[in-house]
Amino acid sequence: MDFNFTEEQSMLRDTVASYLQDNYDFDKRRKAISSDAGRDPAIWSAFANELGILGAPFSEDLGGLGGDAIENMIVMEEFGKALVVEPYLGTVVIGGGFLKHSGHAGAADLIGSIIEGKTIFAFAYAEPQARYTWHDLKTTAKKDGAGYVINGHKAVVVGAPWATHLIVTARTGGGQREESGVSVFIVEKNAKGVTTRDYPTVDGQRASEVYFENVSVGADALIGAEGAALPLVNKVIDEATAALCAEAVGAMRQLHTGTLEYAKQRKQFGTAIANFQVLQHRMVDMFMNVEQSVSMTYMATIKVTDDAERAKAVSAAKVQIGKACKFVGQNAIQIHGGMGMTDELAIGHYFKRATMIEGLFGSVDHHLRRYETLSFGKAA
Amino acid sequence: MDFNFTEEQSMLRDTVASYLQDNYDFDKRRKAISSDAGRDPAIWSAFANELGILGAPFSEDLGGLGGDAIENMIVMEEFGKALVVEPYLGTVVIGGGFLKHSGHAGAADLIGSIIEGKTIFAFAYAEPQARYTWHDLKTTAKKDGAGYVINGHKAVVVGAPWATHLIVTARTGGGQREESGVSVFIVEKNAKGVTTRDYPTVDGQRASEVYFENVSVGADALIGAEGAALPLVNKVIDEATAALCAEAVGAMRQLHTGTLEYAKQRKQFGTAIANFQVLQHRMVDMFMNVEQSVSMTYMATIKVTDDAERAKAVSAAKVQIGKACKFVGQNAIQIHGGMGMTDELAIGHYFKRATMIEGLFGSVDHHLRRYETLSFGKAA
Amino acid sequence: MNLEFSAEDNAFRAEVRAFIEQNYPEQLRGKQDDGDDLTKDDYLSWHKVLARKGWVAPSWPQALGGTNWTSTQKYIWSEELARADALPVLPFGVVMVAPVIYTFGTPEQKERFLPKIYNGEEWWCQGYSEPGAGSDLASLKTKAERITGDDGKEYYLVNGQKTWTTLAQHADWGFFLVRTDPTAKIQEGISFLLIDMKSPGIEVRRITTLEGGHEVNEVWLENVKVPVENRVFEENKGWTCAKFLLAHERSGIAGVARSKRGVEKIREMAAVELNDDGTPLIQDASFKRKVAELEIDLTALEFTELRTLAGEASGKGPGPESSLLKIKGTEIQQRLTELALEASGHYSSPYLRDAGDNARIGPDYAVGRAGAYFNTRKTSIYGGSNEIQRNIIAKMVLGL
Amino acid sequence: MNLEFSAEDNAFRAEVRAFIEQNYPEQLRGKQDDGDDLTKDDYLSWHKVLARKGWVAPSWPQALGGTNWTSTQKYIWSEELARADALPVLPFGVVMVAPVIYTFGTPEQKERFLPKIYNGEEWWCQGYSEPGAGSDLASLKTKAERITGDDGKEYYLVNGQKTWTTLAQHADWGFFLVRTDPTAKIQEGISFLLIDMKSPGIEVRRITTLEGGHEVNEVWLENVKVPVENRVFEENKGWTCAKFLLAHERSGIAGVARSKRGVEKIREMAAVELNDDGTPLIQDASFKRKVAELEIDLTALEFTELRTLAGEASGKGPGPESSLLKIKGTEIQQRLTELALEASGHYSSPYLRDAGDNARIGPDYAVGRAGAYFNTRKTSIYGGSNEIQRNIIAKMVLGL
Repeated sequence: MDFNFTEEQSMLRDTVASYLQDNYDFDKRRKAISSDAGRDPAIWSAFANELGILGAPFSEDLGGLGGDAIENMIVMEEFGKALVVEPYLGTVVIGGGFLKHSGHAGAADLIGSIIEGKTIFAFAYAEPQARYTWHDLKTTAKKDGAGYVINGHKAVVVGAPWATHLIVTARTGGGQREESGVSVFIVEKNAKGVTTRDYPTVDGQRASEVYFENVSVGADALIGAEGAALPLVNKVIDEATAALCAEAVGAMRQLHTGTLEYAKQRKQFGTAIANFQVLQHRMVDMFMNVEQSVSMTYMATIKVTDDAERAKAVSAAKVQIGKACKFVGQNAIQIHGGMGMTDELAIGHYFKRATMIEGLFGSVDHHLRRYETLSFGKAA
Repeated sequence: MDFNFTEEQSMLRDTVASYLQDNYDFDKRRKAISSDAGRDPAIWSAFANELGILGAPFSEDLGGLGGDAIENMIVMEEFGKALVVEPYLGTVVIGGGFLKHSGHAGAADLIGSIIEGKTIFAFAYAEPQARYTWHDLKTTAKKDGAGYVINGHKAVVVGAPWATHLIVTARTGGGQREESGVSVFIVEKNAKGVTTRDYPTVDGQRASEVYFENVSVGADALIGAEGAALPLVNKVIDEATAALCAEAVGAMRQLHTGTLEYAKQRKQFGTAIANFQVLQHRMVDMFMNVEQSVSMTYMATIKVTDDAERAKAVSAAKVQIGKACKFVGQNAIQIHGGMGMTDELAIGHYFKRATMIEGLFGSVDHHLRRYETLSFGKAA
Repeated sequence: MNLEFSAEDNAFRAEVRAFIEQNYPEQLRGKQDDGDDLTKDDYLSWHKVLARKGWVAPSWPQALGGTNWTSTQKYIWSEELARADALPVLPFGVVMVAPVIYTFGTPEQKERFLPKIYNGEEWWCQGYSEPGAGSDLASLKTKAERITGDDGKEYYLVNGQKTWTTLAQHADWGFFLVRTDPTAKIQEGISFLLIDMKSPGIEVRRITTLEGGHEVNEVWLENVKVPVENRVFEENKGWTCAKFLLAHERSGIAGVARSKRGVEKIREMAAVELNDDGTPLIQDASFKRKVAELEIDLTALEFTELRTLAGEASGKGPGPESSLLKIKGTEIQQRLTELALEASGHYSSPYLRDAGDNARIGPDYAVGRAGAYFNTRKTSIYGGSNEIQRNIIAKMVLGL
Repeated sequence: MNLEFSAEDNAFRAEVRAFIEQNYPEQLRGKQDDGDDLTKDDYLSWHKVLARKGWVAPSWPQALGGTNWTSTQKYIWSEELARADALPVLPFGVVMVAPVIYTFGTPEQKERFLPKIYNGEEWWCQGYSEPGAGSDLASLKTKAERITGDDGKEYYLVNGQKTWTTLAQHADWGFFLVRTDPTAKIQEGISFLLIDMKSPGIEVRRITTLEGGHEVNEVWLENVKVPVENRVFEENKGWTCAKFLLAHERSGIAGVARSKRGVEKIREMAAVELNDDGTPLIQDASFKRKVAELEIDLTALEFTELRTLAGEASGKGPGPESSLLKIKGTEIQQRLTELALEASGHYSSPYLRDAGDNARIGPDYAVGRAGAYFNTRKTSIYGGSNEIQRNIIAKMVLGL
């Protein structure tokens, strides 16, 4: 057993951290998210060209850094610390994940384009009627000659306003909640028949409702096996969830240290509020939540590459992270008092992101249920 | 709406409280429960003859004080404060309850005998295979001429070693978990074929496993309708549960005030531990738990006489009381530190009783499930 | 002990319910549902309906416009308001400053201010909190010096800063705690002033809260001249008014009626939102359990409040026990918003505040749930944080 | 990062598992299952088996009998002990006093004491806590004065009282913290003495705990003469030994392996105990949820412990982070006993402690569950209460 980072991994962490410190402070982020675009494309460009981190989890033959889930974890934790809204999760982790695992003929080219910062993916998986069952799909892809015609409505597609390509789950067969019949497609966002309704999200991201109306795609749009792609979808979402846990760890570290700092300087009743034992113990409990979350994120990241252990490990981690996001977030606000309630301080923005992470890719209850099925079997 | 006690009710409380203070302190109780008998029959005698409280919930025609559930609540709360092990719950609340509600021909005589302190009941309802479903019964009562023959094994019959009479649930028809076919019988404990295995319980009571082997009883042993007594059983157990909540309130008050007193005098790091803010807030949370429990006990006691509201009210109260028993009990021990772990101090004995009350007549989970069925309907 | 409502009570409930149904302003509803900021006119539309009916200030002395309702009727009134999702009347005028004025004020003050509070002609805000003071109210620094004006009249010259001033952007008047004797002990030397918000030297600056709303403000006061006759009660005795105000209107602090309605709304939304397996979320064992536990805790709170009210009715003043109501009440309010957020699923995320009715994304019940969750975090902070409330119980009730 | 066990590790696991299976004393099992008090011989039977095998003191220096296992092997060892429900070796001799003796002791002390600790010939107890001191260890009052005996030798004359002394009723020797300089500051002036428990003037008084067991004692010392050569390390420097001992053997403080076995047991009992509807309790949504949450929390604790061990291996000492392991470890142990008690239903109630195997009432899995629950409350109290552990983290880790 070994919990140490390699030298390359430590360097990756330092590179990302120091770049963000210099180029992505709270004010710069605020400016980026309140701009029309909702982000700062120059940052993405720097990720590709200056830092080279968009290749972190790709093999060296493909032009990547030769890493994997651990490298995603490292990048995402730093992004969590800086509340980065850039579409690394959708593009590198999810888009890259589908390309890596699917053996798609165009994978090498598209990965190359991801690494260069040219291709940006958004993952259109959720639907209005569905909750956290990834195969609850009304979107259809009907065979049409060699290609397919896609129709449907995808909900809250994070990063879609910025995407060049969408990854879309759709039914090529089966009923609305059947496990079989699920296929995955790459669709260019400017394809005919794709329309979007864009909006900001409460945590400073941008998302879209995406509508597909008779969108024709070629046979090469299919990634993974036709009608049998659910295992692939689950695998990539598990990888994304592990990466999201790392982002949460980064955000929670800031929530915790920000609260410590505030409590040490904020005076009430003639003394720093950090001297009140009740708040001290609360901050200890926050600390323990963060540490346990770090442990579970390591655990899930190590196991996510092992298909036998992946699902249970990721669900366990997401349960821990979901609970911790709530506890650490709520108490960060509480200890900040009125100041925590303002839009002006960073702390509230970390809280909002942590809150949204609670539900993303499945709530605590969803992952507990999934964990139970894996640990106890289906109920009689 | 009105939450005041009548003058008679206040007097009843004062009478019981002052008698117990003078005659049932912790050392006297310890002597009683560690005696062979496990109780002090002179106390019971005094309840009947000096205090007259065994008639508290019976009408004046029957020789009682004309009270009802509120009077039981008052007595039981005081019993909880003094950790009284005398069989008021089994005899007056449960035995008396069955007699009052059943219209049994011998009810007046038996109630008279309860009031005089001569008849003591124990309630044989639980069975080894069953949890908190009162109609999960393997004990059978077969029609035999005018009477019945009873066979079966009743589990953990609290107060059985002291009882003159048992109230026994048994099947006169139906399958093991059917709602119909449940009947209730009064069986003299010295009836032929009744054997018991007596033992102490962890909370200072005495109980028995009770075995019925071809026990013949007359037709007059039946209380309530043959084969249709489940509603009666549920009603009496709800009344008993409300009374038990009151006992829990009494015990929790002592756990709370005992902890306050201890914390004020116990010094550590040069100061009374009551000065540590973390312990102060813990004791505040204990206080709030006690107050919420008082409220719910009032609520359930008022509503227990209303058959439309009874079940939901009692289950809600038992949920609150079960959770509060755990929180208040555990923290009383924690704040007492090592001293709380000793058999020598009263606090541990209150904790043990409170812990057993958590599970008696149904755990928190059981009552939540029952509450849910009543509030949300059966799950699809 | 009994819990019965009398026939009169039930008739009163029917009357109240019908009145609200027939008179509640339609345009308010939509904005409330979206979680958008309300305008001044939005608030006042309902206030004025109630004023015309004579129900805007039930607790005032009858001679001044109070309704002389029994405590059971007041209880029914608050239940019916909640049931109808009707806005409560804003408290700053009617519930807060008015009782101080009619209890401690001069005849001139009563005549000048009370009718306009009643009719909604003048909007009030509360100038209590200061930056850096938080829950430690008495440490306030805003100072008021006595001066003689050019007109020969006596004034206070007020300088300082208040914060968390709710809806001050709409206010005509504010009631302020200011320090008139800087040498006195911390709770002494404070006076209670009524200040015209249009006075020169007053600046109201928006504070945007977490969820994007404009509910609170900073109020800066620079050489604001306040006529001495706008002081209520004696100079340096303002803390008496402040304490009176804190203790005065505690009923409703638990928010039971609103939270009961909140539980209903959760049940409504969870009956429509589908779970992972396509069945209604409310049938999910875990979600249902959370709602059931919340209902039970709310029942406990309700009966604790009823016991407190009964105690008050029989002469015991609202004591520090009300801290329990505040703690438990706000915890429940927060849990309600947590459950609503959880139930909203993906559609908790779109941010379309103040974008109007056409900008809704996702099901109606999910709109604004995240904002409500973020905003409701304040309830355990304001009015004395829940930690302060526990300190109060520890000290005043447990003698620690 | 990786979590793989090597082939050698797996072979070691197999060897350990087989050894325990073949050598664990049968008569211990029954008593453990009933929750009865164990006799001295019960404890020693297993200790002696391990001593003969050479596995009784894995962490000692190899020259003295240690096994030189890697930290992974130690981890496997503790997992396998837990898996087999085997008693751990009592810590007082092997894990606590022995490292102090071989680190700070004289050659004579090492020779005199270590072999008998290893072989189980001498039983040790720990004389640390005092009445009124609790978690505030350094405030101890037991005093030791230097005297010259009638035999002309130097002695300490020890007077005072210790409490919560675990299994002192069996002890041949005790290690005691005593105050040798009453004028020094609180953590100074303390010495570390080895005291023969058969010395005149020592009285061991039983403390019966909540669940009825005899595990702890008071130890009264009245004019107990202790030869000066039984002091370890310098006079007045005993706190150094105490701190060393506290920090020394932190691995296992989280009790992960035992708790994993505890979860298995809960799952086993809940597969047999039937729920209200006659299905196994483990299928109850709420019970299953509690077990699942416990498993997940235990996994988090396990990986936090592994991270800590990794940190230690790479040179970081076991720091105040171990307080986290203590807090979370004991919370989980307590939750396990809560769930076992809950699963036991009616049959949690019979009290048949020490009544022998024939006195069982109800299903085997319910026997002793209430006692275990009551007894396990101690884990958040002893070894520095969990409140003290939070104070330590606040101060040492968070800098508060």
